[in-house]
This record gives sequence, structure tokens and C-alpha cells, in this order.
Amino acid sequence: TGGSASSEAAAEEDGKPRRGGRLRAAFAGGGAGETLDPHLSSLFSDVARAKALFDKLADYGPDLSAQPRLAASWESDAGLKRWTVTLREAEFHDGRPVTAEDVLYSYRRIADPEQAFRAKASLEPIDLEASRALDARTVEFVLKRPTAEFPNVLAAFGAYIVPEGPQDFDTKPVGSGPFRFISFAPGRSAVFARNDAYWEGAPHLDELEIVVANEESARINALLGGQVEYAHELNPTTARAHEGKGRIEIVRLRNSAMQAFVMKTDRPPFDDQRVREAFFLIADRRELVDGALSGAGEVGNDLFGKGYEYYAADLPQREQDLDRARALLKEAGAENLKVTLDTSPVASGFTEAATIFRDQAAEAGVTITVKTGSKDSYWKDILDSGTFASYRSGAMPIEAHISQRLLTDSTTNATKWQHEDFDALYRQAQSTQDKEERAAVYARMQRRLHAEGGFLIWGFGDWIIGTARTVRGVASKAPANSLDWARFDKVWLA
Amino acid sequence: MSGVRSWVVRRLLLGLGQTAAVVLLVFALTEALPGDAAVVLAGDQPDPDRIAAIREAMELDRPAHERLLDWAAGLLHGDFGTSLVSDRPVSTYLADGFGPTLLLAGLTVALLVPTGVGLGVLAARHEGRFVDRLVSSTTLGVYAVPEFAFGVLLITVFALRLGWLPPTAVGYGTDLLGHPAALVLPVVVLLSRPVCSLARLVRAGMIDALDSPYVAHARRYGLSGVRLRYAHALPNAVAPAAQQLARTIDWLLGGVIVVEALFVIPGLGTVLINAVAERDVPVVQGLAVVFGLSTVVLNLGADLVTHRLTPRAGVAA
Amino acid sequence: MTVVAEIRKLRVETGGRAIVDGVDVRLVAGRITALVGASGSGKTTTGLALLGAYPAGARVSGEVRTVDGLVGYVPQHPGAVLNPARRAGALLHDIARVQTRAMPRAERRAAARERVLHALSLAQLPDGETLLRRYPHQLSGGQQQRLVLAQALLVGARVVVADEPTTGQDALTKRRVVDQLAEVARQGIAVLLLSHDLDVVQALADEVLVMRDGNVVESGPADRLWHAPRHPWTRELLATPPASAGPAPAEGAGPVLQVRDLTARHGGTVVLRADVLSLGAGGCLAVVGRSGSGKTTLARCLAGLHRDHDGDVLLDGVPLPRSLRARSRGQLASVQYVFQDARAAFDEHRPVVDQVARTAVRLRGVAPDRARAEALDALAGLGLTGEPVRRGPDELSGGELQRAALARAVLARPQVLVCDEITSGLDTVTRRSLLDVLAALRRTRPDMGLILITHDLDVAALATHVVVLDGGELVEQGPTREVLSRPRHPFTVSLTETSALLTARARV
Amino acid sequence: MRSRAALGVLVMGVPLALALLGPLFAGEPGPRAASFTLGNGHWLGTDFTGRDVGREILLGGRSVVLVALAATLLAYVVALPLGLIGALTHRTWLEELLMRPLDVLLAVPSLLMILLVASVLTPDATGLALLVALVNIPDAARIVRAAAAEAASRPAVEALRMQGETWWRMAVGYVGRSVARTLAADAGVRLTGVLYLVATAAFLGVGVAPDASDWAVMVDRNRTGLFVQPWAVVVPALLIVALTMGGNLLFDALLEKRRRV
Ligand SMILES: Nc1ncnc2c1ncn2[C@@H]1O[C@H](COP(=O)(O)OP(=O)(O)OP(=O)(O)O)[C@@H](O)[C@H]1O
Ligand SMILES: Nc1ncnc2c1ncn2[C@@H]1O[C@H](COP(=O)(O)OP(=O)(O)OP(=O)(O)O)[C@@H](O)[C@H]1O
Ligand SMILES: [Mg+2]
Ligand SMILES: [Mg+2]
Repeated sequence: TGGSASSEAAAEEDGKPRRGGRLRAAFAGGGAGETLDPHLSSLFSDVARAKALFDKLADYGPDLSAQPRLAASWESDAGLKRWTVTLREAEFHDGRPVTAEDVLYSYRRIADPEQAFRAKASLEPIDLEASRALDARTVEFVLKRPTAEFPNVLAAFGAYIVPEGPQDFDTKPVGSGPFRFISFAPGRSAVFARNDAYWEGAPHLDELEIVVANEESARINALLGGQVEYAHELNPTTARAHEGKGRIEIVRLRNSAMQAFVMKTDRPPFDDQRVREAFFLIADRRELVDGALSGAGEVGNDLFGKGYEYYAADLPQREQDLDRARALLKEAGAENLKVTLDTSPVASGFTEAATIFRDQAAEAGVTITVKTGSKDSYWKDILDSGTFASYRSGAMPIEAHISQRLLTDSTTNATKWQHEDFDALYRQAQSTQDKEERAAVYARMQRRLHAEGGFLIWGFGDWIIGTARTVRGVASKAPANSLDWARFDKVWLA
Repeated sequence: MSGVRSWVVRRLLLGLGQTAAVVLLVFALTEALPGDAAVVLAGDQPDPDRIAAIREAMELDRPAHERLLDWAAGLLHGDFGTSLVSDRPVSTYLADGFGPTLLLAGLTVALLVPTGVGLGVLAARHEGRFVDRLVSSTTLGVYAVPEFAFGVLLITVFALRLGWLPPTAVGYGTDLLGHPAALVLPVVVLLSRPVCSLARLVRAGMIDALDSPYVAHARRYGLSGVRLRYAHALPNAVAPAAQQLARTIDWLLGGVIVVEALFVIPGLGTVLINAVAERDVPVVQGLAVVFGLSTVVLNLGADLVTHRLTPRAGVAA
Repeated sequence: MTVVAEIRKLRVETGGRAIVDGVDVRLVAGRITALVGASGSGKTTTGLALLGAYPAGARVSGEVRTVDGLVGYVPQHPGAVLNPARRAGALLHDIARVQTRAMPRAERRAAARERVLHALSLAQLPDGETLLRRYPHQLSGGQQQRLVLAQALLVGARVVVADEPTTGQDALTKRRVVDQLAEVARQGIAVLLLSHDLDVVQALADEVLVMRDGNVVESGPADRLWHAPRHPWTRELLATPPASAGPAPAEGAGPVLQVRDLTARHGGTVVLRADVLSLGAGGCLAVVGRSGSGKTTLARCLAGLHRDHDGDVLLDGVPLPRSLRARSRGQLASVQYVFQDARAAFDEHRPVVDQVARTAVRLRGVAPDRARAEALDALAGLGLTGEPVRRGPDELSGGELQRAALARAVLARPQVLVCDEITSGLDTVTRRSLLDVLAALRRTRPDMGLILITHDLDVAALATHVVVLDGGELVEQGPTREVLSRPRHPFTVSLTETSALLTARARV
Repeated sequence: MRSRAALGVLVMGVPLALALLGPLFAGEPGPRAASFTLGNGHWLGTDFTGRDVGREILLGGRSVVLVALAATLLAYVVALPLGLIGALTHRTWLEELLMRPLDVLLAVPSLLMILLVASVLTPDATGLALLVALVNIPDAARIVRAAAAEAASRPAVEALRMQGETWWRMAVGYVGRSVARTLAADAGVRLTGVLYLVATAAFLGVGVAPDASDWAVMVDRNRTGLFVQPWAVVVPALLIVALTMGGNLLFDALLEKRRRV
């Protein structure tokens, strides 16, 4: 049951795949410090490279639900604390089969307390001491607590399966992915070749080169100049300039980036629910999307994960209502409110959105001072300090969003949303085997967040990709970080 | 000549001091940057436990002066230390980035002198006439345009509209010599401002020199125009320009950062920007050494040229 | 008598003013023609006309004709035509290269070298080859001059224009210049000599033209002109300076200024040594010596402008601080120095009278208005009246500025006044008036000690005492009459002899 | 030469007048439109956040001109006394003390310096002016010192000393005045350099607020829309170029005059 519906749909649209050729894809990268160690992935370019060489047990579909990959199937016991995962028949580039031991080795490596791999937090529910290989292709995971969404853990960012034993990732990485390693120059380029023995069928391309170009203008220029066939992460304006002009193709990946402001719910003025609601009502979401995202996105409804599995789509769309906002502020005794909005050029659209919102708030009598902070320490700076800040998030399941950001013990709880009853609801969802019932619990949680949460989620940006006209098979229904995003084994050159 | 030699030695010693001071300054500044390598690495997942773990793995919890001393001690053995981010030796960073940057800078300087001097002499010869006006106003105009704007303009016209040249060096890696066409635009952009300032200085100096009694004297005695201009007037015009040339290293570095980003050339400028962004202090320090030394050496060269061309002015260290 | 160059009815006009008007000059091969006249009379303009060079924007009429257009030029400051960035031989080699272009390639180098060496020896620079490798600033003024002459000779010029070749040179150097020019003329080259040094003109010229305000007022063979000048201006110009030694030495009290064990250095090399030197109140001390002998250095040590020295300078028995900065106002006022180059010593942006008045304000604490009145008085006393002193220094002539500088120093009521070659570069008429001013000053301020630095023995004759410097050593000192009439040190001997010789030659 | 100066004044006058008077005519901000669009009452289209480019241009000169002028001025305010003291003092240690640290600063690439200091301090417009001034001080001080040393060694200064003049009158009244022309010429080039630095700093993401109404920031920020809505880049860029070109023409004319004297 491998592959995803969308990429196959795309393939049908584009005609019969042609084999051969070399595709060069330009990504923003991390400079000379880059590595091919998949567990160290943190940038999009890292993931694109890791994806070519390695596999995860599961990955996210277009709605961010977990899809089986190296895991052929999974099932749990009634208590949702013991999961049995069956691996599919696959082999590493050196011919060794992918075994349960490899899986356990990989997960234990990630969880190594001496190290700081990014997926460590995601794998936290697993009791790796107790987990074991039942046979060569069956792993039994023992969890610390009931986890209904355990497949999400298997699909976690950076949870790649590497063969057991130490290896030198930068000079001779061995994985089970669709491409084999040829060469790698950190901060410049990585070249891969087709893995004919790939379990899902060999890729169409002979070779894939991932080159690094940090400037957006450089990526689009290289694409226009025929130096690359695929340019990742383009500006909405660039897209508008070239869309439909026939020179290149523009692919928009919807719902890729949540755009928001965070309000710290544990301190004034946002410890007052009425102030938070007033702020919800101040936002003219259309203006924000048009101004800050150049129109390349959809308006948000203060809830994460529009279009994803479990998203509470039935809640009414919030609209700007300045009168009501003013009334609420007055009620809360917060007339002539002065707030500092922390922002930083760390993500595109941040500073634009901040100034647009400042102007909108001014109409409701709120004075917002926009404070531009350092790009590099922004996320850490806003985690605990300040009251109001720009925020964004890449795609992840709604469950992950909640567990990472909205529970009392979440490590990155930027809104300081800490409520026992909310935590209990989450635990309840995780111990609910039935999907319908679970969905109902998620709906309750989202209703609460919609009414009084700390995230003012005003929009969802498109992720924009440019390709040469010869490139086919690029999935368009694939939020960034999901399976079909930056997936080059399904791409071919016409 | 021994006076000159001792002067050079003194200058080099001073230069070492200068470089050390530069390194200290840069170290202090990088230390003072908000957030450290761990925070930067953690990015939008600033999980406090994880940051603490990274910090420990990078030995960032050791006091700053200890790290600096270790690094300096290593430097004495020719060891630039290892990168915080990748654990690779800093020397590989420098070695990898050095080639493209040197090529760019070298080509630029090699073309800069004849172009700048040529334009300056040309304008001076036709002082006040059309050619002079053309050269003067063009150099003035181009001088006022920042590299990134000029680069964008050139790429748009010559690469995207006309398609004569590749718009970037994407995918060529460090093998730029193998793709000379990809070098044209970057070098032109790098050249733009220094050439203009050099041409303007040479023009002013040439006009003065051509007006001088010694050139009038030589002309009176029947020397050919070419010899007059290049052998007699030019040496006097070049002296002030040589000082400008020394400042060019500073411009070149700034330009290189911009050009490397615009054209995707993996040189030292890119390494620098990334290292600063990642708070990779050892790498930044290594680069500061390289840049400090090259500035010192270039200044020394310029002073030597000036000294040679204005023998009357005593050399002052 | 071949005429090799001729100027007829030359008129040069700038800004509506004729700076040269109706000048006729004829230059004959092998003969020396001299243009004399006061400063600003148009000598240089006329000489440059032969080279086809005129002031920018000048309107020129008349006719300038030379045989082959090749005219050599030895300007007053030869350094100005020597390229500071090239070695001394560069232009010579280039000229020779042009000349040997027609030869077979193999012979060119040797031939060019040959020619250069020949020209150098003609210009009396026999050891010229080593000089060619130096930079112009490493040559002495005399060597620079001969180098430029060698260039003219190498080109094969039939005419050489020599502009003020002896200004500011000591007697020995002067003699060498005279010899050189005589040698050049002997080779059949016509020389146009522009000078206000009458000794030199007298010694060399075959033909003399006297200029005034752009006009030639009188011309004729040198002998005739000297013995029977017709025009009153010529007579005034040629009048011999007063031979008087000024007022009788009025030395009453002890010495005002004493120098003990003075050793002055320039960047490590000792350039002056003076064990004992003293100046009595009301006395006048002349410091003579060749160019570069340390005269200015001595004066600057006294004035506190040259700090790099050992030993003491005592004023009324009290040592003066080495540096000007450390001297009190009283000490500053006591020792005043008049700079050799008056124009350079004035701020070009402020009116002269203001600058003069500041001395009284700063050093004597006089109120500004009173100081100004005093300054105007002092200037008037030196013959400077009217508008010009209320304007900037560029509107005053060199001689006038020299007097203003004197006034500035005098206003401090100094006990010791040091004047550094304040008469060189001036024509005889102006010079005479300045010397008269000095003599008058000594009469009105009998207690003031005066130090005159000069290489002009005529000026030295004004002094009561003479000090002779040679190569930085104080070689002889004593009462003027004694030293000048019975010189003991060989240098003093040669100095007096040379002067006598020049004068004698002129008389021939 | 007069014509050249007149041309300089003219070329510089347009951006200068816009910069100084523009804010008076800017009026109230209209509602935001979509970014990088043309028409709809926006003469010069909209910028990257959907604001009217025409209005931004009216507003955006003041900061550029003020930052550049302030930085240039500030550089001289510090460099002038440093250079003058360095030139006029006879105490070698004092001169070394003043000039050596500047040599160190000179060896730090100015962009690196700006990048680092700016990311430490995240300066506002004043901070940026200070920073750019700081980067310019070493060079300016060297030039002042060189020019002043020549003037200070003239007999005129010795004559002033002889008269017991005050330091102030010598340093400012004479030496300062004598070097004024050289400095005027240098200031022209420096102004260009400063504008360039401000613009490049913006390109590298440093300095003024990212959406500031500022020509240099506009050029950088609207770059992405160059092909959709060129005016948002071209007009401010032309204004900056006109400012620096006019300045240079003017200072050139000054320089020329000096040469002729
Ligand atoms: N370039 C010029 N432009 C305008 N006037 C000039 C120029 N050169 C000289 N003059 C004027 O022409 C007059 C004659 O000058 P010239 O230099 O010929 O005098 P001179 O006799 O050589 O004087 P000196 O003995 O001082 O050298 C002077 O009044 C001078 O001010
Ligand atoms: N700034 C200097 N640096 C080095 N040497 C110097 C300097 N000034 C003067 N000298 C040297 O010091 C010696 C004495 O110079 P000084 O100026 O006292 O001579 P002078 O007798 O006044 O000569 P002149 O008659 O030419 O004015 C000379 O040999 C000269 O070369
Ligand atoms: Mg003259
Ligand atoms: Mg002297």
C-alpha cells in the first residue's frame, strides 16, 4: 500500500513517466556545517537529502496522517501501550536487509541522552529499554503511556532508519532510500544516483543533485537560467511574476506554513480572556494574507492544521469586528492598551504581518510597538519572555502541535497555555482507540482553543516551488515536510 | 634600503598586533551576540533541555576566555580549531572557501588595475571633453549603485533577458575556472565600485600630473605622448590611487559577501555569513585571522608602492 | 653673429592688464643676454614666451621666433621640473632614446648612454652616472640645476633660458653657476639670463635689458649699461648698497643671549655644533655660511622651533626651555624669529594687520583695539600704509610681506630678534629699503639684540659680529671687520674671495 | 566649473527636497492594498506590504538623508579632533595612542563589523548612523591627520606658536580651515560610501526597521517585486543614485576649484 494517492494522481495527469536524466534541485542550505547524518536534519535541504537516502517507518500524507513506509503495518494492544510494527521487505544500499534491529538501533541512537538529536523529544513516549525485536521484521514497541497516535511518532521529523553500527555519513552514507550516495560537498551540493533496488520501485531519474542557494533570487535565477530544474521556497511575488508565463511552472503547496501571533496567556494583558478575544477580533485576516503573504495563502481561524486530519472545520470563520473588540477591551479595563509585538526577519512575512497588525490594532485603540529582534535567537527569546510575538509553524499533525505546544509540560509552550483539564482531554484522546470518538475529543479541545487560546492564527501560507517545464510528477497536494514534498523518486523529466 | 627593510619589519609586527586585535574584537563581538550556537541550532524548536544538551556537546559551557586561549594556543601550531557546528576542522572551511574567493578577488584586482587606470588616463587625456564627461559620469553613476542592485540589474539583462551568460554559478561548486562564463558577471559586479573610484582618482591625479611643470618640461623636450603619459605622468597619479587600492580589500570583502550570495559561489564570504549566523565562533575567528592578515599585507603593499612612487615623503609606520 | 631666437613686440595681457608690453629680445649664439628688473616686472613671462608658454588665458600678440623650436629651460626652482616619482636619469634616457631611434637596434643602448654621459659632462656633472640613480629630492639644489641644464644640452637646444639661477645660493654655489653658464655660452649656445642678482649679471651678461612694469626701459651692452646707465630706474637699480656698518656697536651691558654646548640633530644626524656663542644687548650678529651649513637650524634652536638639541640657550643667564610650547609668554616675547619665507609664515585667510596685532594681544596682553592701532603704527613705520595690509597676504608683494613679518616680530618688543635670510629673493631696490628699516630699528631699540642670517656678505657687513658656520661647525667668530678683512678659516677665506672674485669679474 | 556645480546642486536638489519636504505632503496612509500591484489610485503602485509607493517615497528620504548625513557628520566630529590632535601634538605616545586603535579598526572589514555589531545591538536609525560613523572614523581620521600634518608643519603654524596663540586658534582657526577643502572633497566620497553601507546593510538584513519608510530599505525589500512592480525599486534607487551623484558632482567642482587656485 505504499505511495500516496496524490503522487499517483499527479502522475496520471502528467502522462507516462520517462526514465532517465538528472534533476538539479536548489534549496536554501546551512553552509559548510551541513551534514548527511539524517538524525541531525533540521533544514529543508537536510530533509530533502535525508529523504533521498533514507526512509522512516512512516511518513505524513497530504492531511498529515501517518502513512506506512518501511513499516508495512502496525497494530496495538487494547491499552494502546504496546505496538507491534511489521517491516516491509527492503534493503539498504549495501545489500543488507532492513531489520528490526536496525530500527531499534536507529531509535536508540536518536534517544541517546548524550546527544541532542531533534527527534529525541518525539520518540520520548517509547520505552526503548523494554521494546524489542520479535523477529527480523517485527518490532514490539513498549510505550510509557497509552498513545493512540503512535504512528505519528514513527513519522516524526528526523526519525530515519539507518543500518545498525557506526557509519561515516558525510563520505559514505548507507540508507534504504530511493537514491544512493555519489558525492557530497557541505553547503554546496549533494549528488545521488537511482537505487534500482528500492522497495517501492526504482525512481525515474538517473541522478539527483541537490544544490544549495541561500538567496531566493539566486534560486529563481538559476531556474530561469536553466541551471536547475527545481527551485524550492520561492517568494509569492516571484511566483506571481512567473505564474502562467510559460517559462517555468509554479507549484503551490497549500497549508504548509501556519502564520500566527502568540499571546502569553499567563501574564497581563493576555491573562484576561477578553483581551485575547479582542485581539482575535482585531485581525483583518484577508489584509494580513494579502499584505504579508502577497495573497499566497488562506485565512486562518485561530486553529492549527487547516485541512489536516481532525481539523475542526465546522467552527465559524472569525471576522474582524472592531466594535466588539473595543467593547471587550473596555470591559477588561484595557482601554488605551499598549503592547510590544516581538518580531524578527527570521521568516518571510513576519515583519510585514507585524506592521500590518499594528495598524489594524491602532484602529481599535491599541498601541502596538513592533520590536525587531535577532534572527538567530528569536525562537528562544520569545519562548518565555515578552507577551506578544510573531509565530509560525511548519506542517505537523494536530496531535503533535498540541503535545509540543499546548500541554502543561510541553517544551515549547510559547502561549503558556497550561490547563489541567486540557491536558486531561489530550490524555483521553490518546487512550481512545476509536477514531470517531477521538475526533470528538479533538473537536472539544479545538473549540476551547478557538474561543480562548493563545494562538492568533491568521493564515496558512503556500509553500511555493518552481520547476522547469520539463519536470513532471511534482505533487502539489503536499504540505512542506509531508511525504510527497521534495520527493524526487516520483519525479521525471519529460 | 635598510631603512625600508626595518620599516617593513616594524609594519609586519604592527600588523600581527593588529590581526590579534581584530581577532579579539571579533571574538568579543561574536560572544556578545544574542544566543549561542546551541540556540541557533535549536532554531524554532527551542526545547530548553535540548539546548542544554547541545551546549554541553559543544563545550559552550566552558568560560569564553578559556575557549579563546585554547584556540589561540592551537593557532600557534597552525591549528585553527574545529567548528562547533560540524566538528570539522576550521582549516577545511578556510581551504574550501579560499579557492573561489581568491579566484574572484584575484581576477578582480588583476582587471581592476588596468581598467581603472586605463579609464582614468583616458578621461584625463580628454579632460572636459565628451569622452571625459562620459567616463566621469558613468563612473560616478556606477559608483553610487550598491553591488546587490548592480548585480540584480546585470543578471536581469545579460542572463535572463539576453541569455548570454549564466545567471548564477549554481552547481559549479568550486570548479569556477571550468566555467569561465559564470565568472563574468560576478567579477564585473565586484569590479564596479573599485574601478570607478580608482578611475576617478587616477583621472584627478593624471590631470594634475599632466598639468605639472615636469610633464610640461618633458613634453617640451619632444617626448612622445604615450611615454609622457605612462612613464612620466602616471607614476605620480598612481600614488594616491595605491592607497585606495589598499582600501579595496575591505570593499572586496563586502562585495564578495554580496556577490557570493547573489551568484551562489561557495567562497569565504558565504562561509563567513553562515558562521556568523550559526555562531560558529572558531570559524569566525579563523576568518578574522585570514581577513586581518590580508588587510595588513595589502596595506603594506600599498604603502610600499606609495613609498616607491613618492620617494620624497618619508615613510611613516 | 647668428641670431638663434628673437622676440618682437611681445605683449602679454591677462585679465585686462598687460604684464609684458612691447618687449624686443634678440638672442645670439654664444652670447648671454640678461633681463633684470624688479620683482614682478615681467622677466619670467618674457623668458617663458621663448618656450611658447604663457599664463593661462593670456592674450598674446607679437612675434616669437626660434631657429628650431628647441629651447632649453632651467627654471628658478629646478626641482619643479624634475619628476618626483622618477629617478633623476629617467628623462635624460628618454630624450636620448628618441634621438637614437633611427639607429640599428643593437647600437641604440650604447649610443644613448654615450649621449647622456656627454651631456652630463658638458653640464659639469662628471660623476653624473651615480646621480642618475637617485631621486630628485636626494640631490642638492646645485646638482638639480645642473641636471636640468644637462637635459637642455642633451636635447641640443640652441637657446637656454635660465631663470634666477642664483637666488638663495651662497657665494660658492653662485660662482659655480656662473662658471656653468659661461661654459654653456662658450659652446655656442645663446643664453637668456633672468635675474635680479646684479653681481651675476655683471659677471656674465654680454647684453642687458632692464625691465620695469612689463616694459624694457633700457637695453644695451653690459659695459655701457653699467658705466653709463641712462634711465633713472636703471640707475636706482644699479646703485651700490650703502657700505656703512650701521650705528656704532653700543654694547654696554652683558650678553642677552648665550649658547652653551649646543648640538642639534635632524633625525639622528648631528647638523650643528656650537660650543659658545653670545650676543650682547644692542649687538648685531651675522651668521654666515654655505647653504646647508646649519644657519637656519641654529636660529630655530634659539627660537625654540627645533627641539632636537642638547646644550643650553640662556636668556639673561636663564636657560630657555627647549620647546616653544614650554616657554612662558615673556620668554616667547623675548626671542622672536622672522621666517625666511614670509608668505608661508602668514595665514592666507586672515588680514595681515590682524595677524600682526595678535602678537601684542597674546604676548603683551594689550587689548585688541589698542593692539590693532599699534600694529598699524608699526606697519606704517616700516612703510606699509593704506588698504593692502587690511587684506589677505596674497595681495601683498614678497617684499611687503617680509616687512609685515618683521613688524609682527617687533611688536612683541623682543630682546632678541632673529631674521633668517629676509633679503634673499628680493631685487636690489627692495632689499635696500628693508636693510634701511633694520638699521632704523636698531636706532629706535638700542637694547635689542639682532641676529641676521645671511649668505650675503653685504648684509653681513651691517653686523657688529660675525659667526661663520661650515658643515654644522662653528668655524670662526669675531668682530665683523676683523673676520671679513682677515679671515683665518679656509672657508671664510674662500667665501670672501669668491665674493671679491665675482665682483672683480663683473668689473672686467 | 560653475556649470558642474550647478548640475550637482540640481541633481542633488531633487532627492534632497523630496527628503526634507516630502513628509509634509505625504498625508494620511490609505488602506493597504495587495502587495506589488499597480493602478487603483496608486501612481507608483504598492510595495511589499501593500502600501502606496508614492507615499513611501515622500516619507522615505528623510531617514536615508538624515542617517547618511548624520553618519558622515559624526564620523568627522570624532575624526576631526583625533586627526588634528594627532597632527598637532609633538608627543609621539599621544599620537600612537590615538591613531593605533584606529589602525586596528581599519583592519576589520567594515561590513563584518557592521554585521556583528548590528546583530549584537540591533540598532535603530540612530544606532545605525552611529555604527556607520564608527566604521568611517578610522579612515576619516587618517585623512584628516595626513592633511592636517601637512598644514601643521607649515611655517604659519610655527609663527602662530611664536605669537603664543591658543591651541584652539591654531587647530581650528588655521589648520582646520586649511584642511577644509580636502575634507569637503573627502566628504563627497564618504557620503556615497555611507549611503552604500546603509543600503548594503539593509540587503544583508541589518539596521533600520524592516518595513521602515526608507529609500534604501525600499530598494532592498521591494527587490522581490522587481518584475511585477518595478517602480517600488527603481524610483527610490534612482533617488539614492541622484543624491550621491549630485553630491559627488558638487564636491568634484569644489575639488576642481581648489586645483585651479
Ligand atoms: N599666470 C599668471 N596669471 C596672471 N598674472 C600673472 C601670471 N604669471 C605672472 N603674472 C603677473 O605678471 C607679472 C609679471 O610676472 P613675471 O613672473 O614675469 O615677473 P618676474 O619679473 O619674473 O618677477 P620675479 O622677479 O618675482 O620672478 C606679475 O605682476 C605677475 O603678477
Ligand atoms: N627636516 C630636515 N631633515 C633632515 N635634515 C635636515 C632637515 N632640515 C635641514 N636638514 C639638514 O640640516 C643641515 C642644516 O640645515 P639648515 O637648514 O640649518 O641650513 P642653512 O644653513 O639654513 O641652509 P640654507 O642657506 O640653504 O638655508 C643641512 O645639511 C640639511 O640638509
Ligand atoms: Mg620670475
Ligand atoms: Mg636656511
